[in-house]
Amino acid sequence: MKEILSKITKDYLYRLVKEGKRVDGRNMFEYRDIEIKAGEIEPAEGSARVRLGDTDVYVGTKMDVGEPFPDTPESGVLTTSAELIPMASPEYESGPPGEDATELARVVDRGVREGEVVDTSELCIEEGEKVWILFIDIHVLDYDGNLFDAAGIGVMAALMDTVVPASKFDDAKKEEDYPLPIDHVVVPATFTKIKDQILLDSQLEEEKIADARLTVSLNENDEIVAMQKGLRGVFDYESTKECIKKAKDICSETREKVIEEVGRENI
Amino acid sequence: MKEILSKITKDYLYRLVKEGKRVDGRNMFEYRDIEIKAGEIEPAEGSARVRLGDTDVYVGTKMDVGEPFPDTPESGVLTTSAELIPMASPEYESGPPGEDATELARVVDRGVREGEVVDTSELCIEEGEKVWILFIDIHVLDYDGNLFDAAGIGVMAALMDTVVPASKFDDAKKEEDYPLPIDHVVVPATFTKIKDQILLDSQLEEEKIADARLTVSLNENDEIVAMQKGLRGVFDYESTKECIKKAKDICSETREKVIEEVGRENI
Amino acid sequence: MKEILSKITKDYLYRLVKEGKRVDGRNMFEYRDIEIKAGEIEPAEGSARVRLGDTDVYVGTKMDVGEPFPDTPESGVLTTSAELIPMASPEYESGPPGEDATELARVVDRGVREGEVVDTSELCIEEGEKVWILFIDIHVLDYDGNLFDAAGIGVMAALMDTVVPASKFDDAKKEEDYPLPIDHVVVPATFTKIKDQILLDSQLEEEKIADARLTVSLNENDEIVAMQKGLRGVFDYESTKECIKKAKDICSETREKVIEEVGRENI
Amino acid sequence: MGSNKDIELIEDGKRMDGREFDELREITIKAGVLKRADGSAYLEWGKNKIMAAVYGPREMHPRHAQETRKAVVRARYNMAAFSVPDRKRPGPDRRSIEISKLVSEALEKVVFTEKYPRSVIDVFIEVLQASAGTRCGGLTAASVALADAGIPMSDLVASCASGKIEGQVVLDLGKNEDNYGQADVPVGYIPRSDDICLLQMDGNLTEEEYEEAMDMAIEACKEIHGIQREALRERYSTELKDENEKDLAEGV
Amino acid sequence: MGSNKDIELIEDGKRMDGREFDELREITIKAGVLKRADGSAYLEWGKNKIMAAVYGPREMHPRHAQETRKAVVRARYNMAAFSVPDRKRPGPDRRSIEISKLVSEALEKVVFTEKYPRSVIDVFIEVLQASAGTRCGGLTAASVALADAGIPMSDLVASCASGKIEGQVVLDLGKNEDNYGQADVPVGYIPRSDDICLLQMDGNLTEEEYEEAMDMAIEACKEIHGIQREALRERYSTELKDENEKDLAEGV
Amino acid sequence: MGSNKDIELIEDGKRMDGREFDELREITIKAGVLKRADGSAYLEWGKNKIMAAVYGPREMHPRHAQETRKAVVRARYNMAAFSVPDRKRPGPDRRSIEISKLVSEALEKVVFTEKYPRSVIDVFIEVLQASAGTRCGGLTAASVALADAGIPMSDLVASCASGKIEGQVVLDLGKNEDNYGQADVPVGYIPRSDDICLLQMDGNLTEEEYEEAMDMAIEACKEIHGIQREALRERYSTELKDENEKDLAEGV
Repeated sequence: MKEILSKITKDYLYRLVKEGKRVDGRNMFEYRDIEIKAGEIEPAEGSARVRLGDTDVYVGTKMDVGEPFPDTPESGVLTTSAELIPMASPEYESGPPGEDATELARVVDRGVREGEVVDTSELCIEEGEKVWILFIDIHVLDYDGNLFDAAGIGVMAALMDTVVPASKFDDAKKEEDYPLPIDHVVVPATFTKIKDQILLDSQLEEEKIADARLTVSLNENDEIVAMQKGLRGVFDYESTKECIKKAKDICSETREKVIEEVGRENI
Repeated sequence: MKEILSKITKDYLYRLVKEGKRVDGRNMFEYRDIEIKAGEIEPAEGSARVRLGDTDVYVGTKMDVGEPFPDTPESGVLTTSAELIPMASPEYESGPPGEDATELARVVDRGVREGEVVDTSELCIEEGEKVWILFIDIHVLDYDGNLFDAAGIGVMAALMDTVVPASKFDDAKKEEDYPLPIDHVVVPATFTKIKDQILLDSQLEEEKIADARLTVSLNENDEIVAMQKGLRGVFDYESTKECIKKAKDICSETREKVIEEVGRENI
Repeated sequence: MKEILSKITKDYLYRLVKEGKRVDGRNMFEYRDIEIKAGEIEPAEGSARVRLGDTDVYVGTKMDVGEPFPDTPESGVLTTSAELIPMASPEYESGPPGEDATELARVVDRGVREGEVVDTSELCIEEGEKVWILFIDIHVLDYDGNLFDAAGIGVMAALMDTVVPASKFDDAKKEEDYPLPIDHVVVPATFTKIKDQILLDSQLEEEKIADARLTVSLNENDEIVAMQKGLRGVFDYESTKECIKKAKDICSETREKVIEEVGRENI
Repeated sequence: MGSNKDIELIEDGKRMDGREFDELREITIKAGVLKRADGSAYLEWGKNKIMAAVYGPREMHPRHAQETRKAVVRARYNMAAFSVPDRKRPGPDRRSIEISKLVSEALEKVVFTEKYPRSVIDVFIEVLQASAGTRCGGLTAASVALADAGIPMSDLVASCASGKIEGQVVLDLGKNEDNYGQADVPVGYIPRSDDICLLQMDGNLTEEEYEEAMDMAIEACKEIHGIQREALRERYSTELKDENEKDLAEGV
Repeated sequence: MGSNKDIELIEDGKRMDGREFDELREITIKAGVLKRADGSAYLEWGKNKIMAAVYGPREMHPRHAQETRKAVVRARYNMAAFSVPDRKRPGPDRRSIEISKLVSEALEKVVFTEKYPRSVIDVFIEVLQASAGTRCGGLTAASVALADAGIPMSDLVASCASGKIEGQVVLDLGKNEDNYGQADVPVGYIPRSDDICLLQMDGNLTEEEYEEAMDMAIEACKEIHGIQREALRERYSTELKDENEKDLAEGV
Repeated sequence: MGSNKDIELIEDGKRMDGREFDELREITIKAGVLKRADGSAYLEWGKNKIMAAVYGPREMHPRHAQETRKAVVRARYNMAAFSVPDRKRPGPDRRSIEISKLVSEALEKVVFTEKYPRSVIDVFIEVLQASAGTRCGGLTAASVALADAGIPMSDLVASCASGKIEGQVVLDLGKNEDNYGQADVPVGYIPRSDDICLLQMDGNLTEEEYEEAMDMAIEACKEIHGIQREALRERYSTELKDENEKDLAEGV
C-alpha cells in the first residue's frame, strides 16, 4: 500500500525547494523539534523515546548472558533490530522486517559498532564462554520522515541510559549493576537531495519526493564512523563533501542534546 | 475458502431455534453421540479418538526428556498443539496453525494447566536440569462442529491413557514405565448462543449461525478452571451464569464417560 | 511462471522423436558434452562444476564438527541441499527449496547414502559425542535440462575432491587434513520417455514434452543403489529393465570421466 | 496462574500495593496522540504503557478476506521486545495471536460495520511496558482509538480483569498477583447494552466466586468507561482549542 | 536402509513376523468414512493406520497454478505428530514434500483430468500410525478415496514395496526389515494398463534382484487391487442399505 | 571492520599481497556466459568469483509492486553456501537483504526504466567464491549483464571500494585488510555523469581521509569501466565470429 503524493502536491513541493523554502518554514539544515526522553521503559535495561517533529521512535535495550562469537571470544555481542510496525504508517505491513527495516537497523548498528560506542571488551564475563548479549530494539510508532536520525539518536540515548543487570544473573563477573561502558558518542545526520537542493531532516512529504539520501554518523572527534547513501538517485562527489562539513556542527549539537538528557559525565 | 450458508438454510435454522428445536432433533443441552476410544495409537505414549457426531478428533501424547523452564525448575513441561488439517474441512488450509487452531490449542491447554490435571511436580527428574516434556497433539480429521469439546475430552482421555516411558530413557528417575500422574479430571462443555437461545454441542450448521460461544471447563469438584468466550457476538451476564449451572451436570456425565473408557481407578 | 512450449514446437519435437531423431542430432543414449572441473572453489572442502551441454551446476562440500544422530552414534552425518535459484531459469523463484529442488536433493542424496559412497564410520571423532558433518550443496546456475545427472555427477566429483579439514578443528581425531574416505563411485543415468521412445540426458525442450523420467544410480560393480521415477507419466516394466541394462555402459563411461578429473587412485 | 511459591499477596486486609480488594490501579488515557494513524489512544494503567492506533475503514487486502456486507474489525496485539523483563522475540506468538483474535471479536459488536462493506478497520495495539492486564488495557485503549478515528460506534468497550488471590476475590490483578494468584478473569463489557464481549477465565473458582468476580469486574468497567469518555472529551476540547488558537493566530 | 546392526530378520526360512518371503501384511480398507470430505478411505496395513480424503474437483487457488486444459491432482502426505516413536514436528519436511510430489504424479495418470480444466483435485493423506510402507499405503488409500469421491478414473492405483533383507528378496518390508534391510523398492502399479506409476529404489540390488523384486511387487499390487475394489463394493452396498433403511423408516 | 588483532597489513610500504596502496586486484569479466538468462556476466576479482544474470524486462509479479510509469530494477544478491570458509546457510540474511536493496538502487539510475512501464528487470548476483568486495564485484558484473541483455542504459556502473589499513588509505581491500582494517568505503560510480550511485562507509575516517579514499575509488572505477566495456566488446566480436562461422558451416 504505497502512498503516492498527488502531482499538485509534488509540484508545490518542488517549487518550494527551488525557492529555497521548506513546507514548515525551516532552514535547509535545521532539525524539527527534537524531544529525547530516556529511561521511560522500566523493564528495559535502557530506553529512549525520540520525537523528531511527529516522527516517534522508541528504543529499548535488553541484556542477557550468552556465548561469544568464535572469532571474538573476548567481546560482548551486539544485535540491533528495527520494527516498522503497521501502527506507524499505512505503508507498513505486519510480518518480518522488510528491506527498509533491515537497512535502518543495519545502518544504525554500524554507527554503534564501527563507532566503537560500547566497550564490548568490558562485556566479556568469561573468555570464550560467557559474554553479555546486548539487544537493541528500535520500535517506530509514528513515521513522519527521517527515521535514520530518530533511531540513531534514540539508540545512542538508550545505550547511555543502559545499566548492565549484573545482579540479576548470578553467573556474571560483577555483583552489582553498573552503567554500560560507553567509549564514544556517535550520532547521525541524514540529508536528502531534492533536485539540486540538499536538506537536513526531511519530513515525510520531502522524503517522498527526495532523489537520494545520505546518512553521516560522526563521533565526538568529528570522525566519520558510518555513511550510507540510500534511495534510487545519486549524489555528486562534491555534495557528499558538503554534507560531511555540515554534519560536524549538526551532530555536535545533537550530541549535546543527548548528553544533556542522559546526563552522563564519564563520556 | 469460507463456506457460507444460503439464506434459506439460515432462515430455516433460525426458525427451528425460535421454536426450541434443533436440526437433528436433540434437546438444547444434549450432546450428539460421544464415542471415546483410548490407546489406539501405539507409538504414542497415550492417545484417544473422540467422535462427537461426525466430528472426529485424534489426540496423541508424546514424552521426551528436556530442560525445565527457569522459573519452574521442579516441574515438567506441558505443550499443546492443534492442527486443523485441510482433510477435516474445505475451509482449512495447509500451513502453520492459524488463529482458530491457536485458540483451540490454548483453551484446551488452559483447561489442563490451570485445572492442574497433571501433577507436573512428579515429572521432574533432576531439579533445574532434567524434566519430562509432555507434548499433546490434537489432530482434527473431520470437522462437523464443536471442536472445543471433542478436543478437550480427547485430551483428558489421552492423558489418562498416557504411560511415562521411563524405561526408554536411561536418564530417567524411575526404571519402569508408569502411568502419568493425574490429579484432576477436567472436561469442557461448550455452549453457543443463537439469537437468544443457548445450546450445547452445536453441530456445524448451528455453529455457522451462532453469535457467540462459551466454553466452561470444570473439574470433579465442580470448580471452574477455565472459560473462554468466542465469536463476534456477546453474552449477557445472566446467560454465563446459566451456562455454568448447566455445565455441572453435563461435565459430570462426560467425565464418567472418559473414566469408563480409560478405566483408571486412582482418580 | 511456467514456460510452455508452443504447439508447433511440440509437434516438431514429437515428429523428430518418432523418426528416432533428436533436436541436436545426438543418439538416443548419448550424452551432451560433459565438462567436469573439480576444486575450483577454494573455501569449499571439495567442489566440482559440471556442464552438461548448457546445463551448469556447481557443487560444494563443507565440513563441520557436530553431534551424531542418536541412532548412529559412530557415523558422520551427511546432508544434501539443492538450490534452484532464479538465475538458472525464468521458471525458478526465490525462496526456500520447492518440491523440484527437494526431489533433486533427495534423489542425489540417496545415491550417495544408499550407495555407501562415503565411509561415514571414518567420520566419527568421538563415539556418540562428536562426528564430522558433511554438507553437500548443489547450486544450479543454468538449467538446460537433466539436472539429476549434472548434480549427481557433480556431487560424486566434489566428494572425491573433498579434503577433511582436520587441522582447522583442534578437537578432531587426526591432526592433518586428509582426503574424504570414499568407498564407492556412484553415478546416475537419467532417462526420459517421450511417447514410446526412451532417451538419455534430455535437454530442456525434450524434458518439457517428456511423459516420465527414470534415474538409475549404479556403483562400480554395476549394482543399483538408487532409482527414482518422476513426472506424471508412466513406464512399463520392460522399459525399466531396458534402462538398467543401458545404464551399465553409460554409468561406466561417466564414472571414468569423474575419476579422470579427480584423479584418485585409491578407489 | 503461576506456580504456588510462598509469595504473600495480602497483608492486614490490603493488597501489597496498598489497594483495597475492589480497587483499580491508576488509569490515564490520552486520545489522538499519533499523527499518521486515523485514530489513536495512549493508556497508562498501573505500570502498563500501551498505545492503540486505528487505520480505516480502508480497502481489505487480501481480497478474499473481504466481507460483502460489512467491514471486518481486525486487531493486532503486539508486545515490544523491551516491554517485559525477558526480551520478547519480535513477531506474533501463540499468546498474541489468541489475544488479537479475542480483541477483534470483542470490538466488532460496538462498531457499525455494516456501513463499510468490503472494508477493514485495522486496530493496532502496541504494549510498550507490560505489567499484568495488557489485554484489558489494550482493548480499553483500542475503543478510544476507534472513537478518535471517527468510526461510528454504539458504545465504547471497557475492559478489566478480576481474579482470586489467597482465596480472596479481588479486582485488577497486579503483576505478582497475576503470577502467584489463583484465578484471573479478563472481562470486556459494553455498558449501554449490559453485554459481555470478552470473557476468559483461568485458575480455580467456585460458582459463587465467579459471580463475585464478575460483579466486581463489571462495576470497574463502568468506572473505566467514564475515564474513556473523559479522554475523548479532553481530545475534542483540545482540538477545539487548537482551532480557536489557530483562528486567533490568523487574526480571525 | 538403515545401519547394519546385527538384527536378525530371517529365521528358518521365514521372516520374524512369521511371513513368507512373498507374503503381504494384513490389509483392510474402508471407504467413505469421513463426512466433510468428498471422498475418503481408511486403511490399516500391518500396523500402519492411514486416512485419505479427497476434495474436488474444485477451483484451483492460487490462480496461476491452474492448468487451462485439465485438473491438477495435488496430493499432500502428512504424518501426525504422534504417529512415530519420536514425535514428528508438525508441518512438511523434505521427506513429506517428496512423497507428496510422487503421489501426485502417480495418481494423475488414472484420473480423467481433462474433464475438469482449471480445477484442482486435492488428495490428503494423514498417517496416524506409521510402521514402514506408509507411502504405498497412502497411495493405495488415496485411490480408493478418489473413487469414493466419484472422480472418473481409468483404474485404481495399487501400491506395494518389495525389498531385500539378508540377501533375500522379500515383499512388503516391515519396520525392522525397513530399518535394517538392504533395499527397498516402493512400486505404484496400474493393473488395467500394466503400467508403473511410482517407482523408487534405494539400497543395493543386482539387475536380477531388481527383477525378482519387481515381479513380487507387481503380483502383490494385483492382490491389493482386489482389496481396493472390495472396499468400494462394500461402500456402495452399505450406501444402498442405508437408503433402504431410510425408506423403511420413512414408511415408503 | 573486524577486531584489532595484531595482524600486519603493510610491510616496506607495500601491502601483504605486494600491491601498491592504490592498486586494484586483478579483474577479469566475461559477458554472455549463461544460456537461459537474457544477459549474464562472470567476474573474477582477486579471489572473488561472481556470476550475474539478468531476466527482463518482464511482467512484474506481484502486481501491486508494479510501477505505472517505469520498470523496477530488482537485484538479488546471494552467496552460495560454499562460497565462504564457514558454510553460509542458504536463504537471504540481513546482510544480503541490505546489499540487494543498495544494488537495486545503484543500478536504477543508468537504466532507461521509463521505456518499460509495469515491468521488472531482475538482476541476480551469485557469489560463488567470496574474498572481500563482493558487493562491488556484484554491482560491476550486474552492469555488464544488463548491457549483455540489451537493456538500454545511459552508462555502465563501475564499483570499487577503498579503505584504511594501519592508518593508510588504500584501494580495494583484500580479505585480511577487510577483516583487520580500519575503514571500508564501497563506491558505485557512473563515469559519464560523474555521479555516485552507491556509497557506504564504516570504520573510522577523518574528513581528509574520506576525500583521499574517494579520489582513489573514483579513479579505480574509471579503470574498471574500461574492463567492463572491453568485456562487452569481446562478447559482441565473439557473437559476430560465431555467426560468421555458422554462415561458413552452412556454406553461405
